[in-house]
Amino acid sequence: MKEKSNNLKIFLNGLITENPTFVQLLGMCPTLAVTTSLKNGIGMGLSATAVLIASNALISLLRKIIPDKVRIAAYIVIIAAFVTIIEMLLNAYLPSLAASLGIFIPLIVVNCIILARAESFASKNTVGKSIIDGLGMGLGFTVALSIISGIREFFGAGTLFDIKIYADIITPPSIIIMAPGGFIVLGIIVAAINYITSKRKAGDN
Amino acid sequence: MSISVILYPVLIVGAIGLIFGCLLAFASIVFKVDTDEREELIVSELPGANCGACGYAGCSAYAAAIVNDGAPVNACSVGKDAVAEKIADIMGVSAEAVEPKVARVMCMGTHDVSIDKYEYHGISDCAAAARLAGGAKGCPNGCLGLGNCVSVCKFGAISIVNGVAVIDENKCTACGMCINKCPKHIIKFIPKKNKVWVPCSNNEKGAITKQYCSVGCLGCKMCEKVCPVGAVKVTDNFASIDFSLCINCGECAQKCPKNVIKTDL
Amino acid sequence: MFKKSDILNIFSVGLKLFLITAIAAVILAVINSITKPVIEVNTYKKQNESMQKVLQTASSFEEADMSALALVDFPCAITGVYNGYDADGNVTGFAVMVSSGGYGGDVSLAVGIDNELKVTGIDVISHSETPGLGAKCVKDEFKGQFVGKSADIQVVKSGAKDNQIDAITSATITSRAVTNGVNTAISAVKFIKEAE
Amino acid sequence: MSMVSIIITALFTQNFLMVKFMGICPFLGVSKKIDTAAGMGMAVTFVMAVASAITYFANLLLGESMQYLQTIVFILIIAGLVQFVEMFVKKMLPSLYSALGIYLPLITTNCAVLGVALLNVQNGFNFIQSVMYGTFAALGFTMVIVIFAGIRENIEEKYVPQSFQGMPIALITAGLMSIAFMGFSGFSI
Repeated sequence: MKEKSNNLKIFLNGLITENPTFVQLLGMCPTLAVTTSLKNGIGMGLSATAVLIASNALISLLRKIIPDKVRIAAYIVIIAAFVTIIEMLLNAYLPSLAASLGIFIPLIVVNCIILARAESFASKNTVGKSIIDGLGMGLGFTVALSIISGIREFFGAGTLFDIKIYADIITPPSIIIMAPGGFIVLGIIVAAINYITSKRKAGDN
Repeated sequence: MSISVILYPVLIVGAIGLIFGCLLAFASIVFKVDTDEREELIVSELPGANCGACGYAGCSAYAAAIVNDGAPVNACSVGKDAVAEKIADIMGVSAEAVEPKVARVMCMGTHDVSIDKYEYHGISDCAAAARLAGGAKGCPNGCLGLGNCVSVCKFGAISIVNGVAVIDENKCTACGMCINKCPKHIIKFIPKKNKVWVPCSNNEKGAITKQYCSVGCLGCKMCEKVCPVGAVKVTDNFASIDFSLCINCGECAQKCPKNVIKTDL
Repeated sequence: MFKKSDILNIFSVGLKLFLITAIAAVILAVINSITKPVIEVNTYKKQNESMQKVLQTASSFEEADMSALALVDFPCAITGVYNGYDADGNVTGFAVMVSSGGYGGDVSLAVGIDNELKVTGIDVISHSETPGLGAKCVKDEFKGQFVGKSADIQVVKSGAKDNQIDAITSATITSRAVTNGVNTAISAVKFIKEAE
Repeated sequence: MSMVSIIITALFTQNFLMVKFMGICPFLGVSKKIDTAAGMGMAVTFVMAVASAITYFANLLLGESMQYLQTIVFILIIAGLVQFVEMFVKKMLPSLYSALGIYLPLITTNCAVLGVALLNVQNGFNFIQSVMYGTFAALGFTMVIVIFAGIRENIEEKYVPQSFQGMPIALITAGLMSIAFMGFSGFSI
């Protein structure tokens, strides 16, 4: 039973307690730029999750073989290989999503989350745990991206999943979709999370 | 799928990998720098996210700061307490038992004992005044008394008495905000156990110091001669005490001709 | 200063990294050679679709000879000109692929032009304009304005008359980019027709 | 693109941080103090200039048929280069290392460095243009991160509501800064 709860803890750790976007504030580049529409946010989140799980698994598999001196270079090669594979498959079989994700597919390689998880978790734990951690962190990232992109798309473009909600009635403030909107919306969400956790902590003791 | 389509990529990417592999291995041998092994231990404990939330530029910088200049062990916001405990065991210091210290202002040149170069009617901000020929005070290292440290102190421990900042020992929590804020850099941390210190940092020759301050240290080295444990040294014309050696005997304070050295015995 | 074990160590590390990179390269090369044709088919199909949309009268397209355009310096880059043939094989117009510099990056367009040098339709193939602003250039009410217009179309803020079009609100750069692209396409076709 | 317009786009209109959103992780992490921010900026400038130069040649090596290997080759070079430079500076120039070197491991995971390498290829720059674009993009990065650190140092002393302290207020400040940078958009020489 202990093994089970431990894995669950790792998974929840990635999803909530150490959510890569809201708590650790990693992977900021794609988080701020791609979350202009819910479709993009989820697309980016899922492709990053796929790469995260695959690279975590392979890196923890090879952790004994990779010499420590070239540790970072080796991890990045593995991550870059997975990203290029996903990029090719996306371009071949899902061209519409590939068009909208633009330059951000190659930038998944330097997405801090993947390298951070590779270095701080996958290189020290077994394959099974690393996969769960990859899944947890990946879903945490996807959930975070969807929340941010949902808010930005709803307030900034008046649509949700490209379905018009109030876009024709009043012209929505498109600043929220643009660059500054990303920073401000994320800042407010993190502040809200701090507020909730501090309220919950005050409630506990 | 002719062979060359596969062979060339393998050769190119493989060759780059090989070159960098050998280069890095070669470099790690030739450029071996003997770092404190505790540093590596700490780096392996830290999450390795290099996010910089601890205020240092990444995990290895934070580890170096812990080992070399005693940075707090619990600054890692990602690892939180779990990481803090592990680092504390490595460093063999308990997470909180950091040596208590207090901030003190190294100047006593109040208006009645010191002369000003000119009358300053600008914005009441030390940094602004310091830009005008080092501030109104005659002494180049004296406290300008315009209260930057007071405004930044969240604990209300500092007050301006007759033109010089004074820090209340009991309220001071050694947070260090005033130290960064003072443009003259004359607020220093002194361990609480030390009751003797030199409240002056004037680095000009005694003859010149006398012209604008009657409680300024003239660098006469009387204290250096009389100190039983050799804790006092006069460096660039003002005395400074090595607080690890000082035994609070107060000899230097009695012998000082201008009784500049302050004691709290 | 080099012990034997050091040299061995260097080569072992180098070899390991070589192995990792080589294997990665092999996998990439294999997958690339599989997906490359599929991607080419995709882009060709996508281009064909948009050409079809802009030149409804034509059913098949063939690369036109662009030699006449080589010596002319056009404001925007022309990536391809195709003759449009209808069912019984006579030329009903041209489809021109042009890319012009927009606000966030290049906007690549397909412009359909009939034999009287009138625009039959335009389609935005790819762009990286700001969503919610420049991105509105893909909408029909903006693209529709170009149909029926002829050479050097002007962009006006509002109240467009004969050879003018209304810019998208607060996205004048994108609107001007699209208009430049269309004007370039028309002048390119004019050159080709003169060369015949 | 003429030299001047490269400089202007790299510094202002397409600023890597404020408009293109690259390199945000170190931007938020290392901008607590002006001197650490400046150190990070200089380290990024050095690495981006050298990386732009080397990746230009790597791209020539790859040629037309192996464009798909761009990402893996570029990132391998950047990672190897950064780690080698870090070891070299740590041993040979300890004083420089204390000011600059500690940021180097951070740069391997910096989206801006790989971003500039890929953009050099997409824009089809020649060698000099690539190096210029890399250097000035990094100077734009440095300019913004130092300004941001200055503002954050000031905020440190002002009253900020409890739940907004730390990262949230930094994010909102960055948002306001990027509104200011939007003033440069569409401006070209």
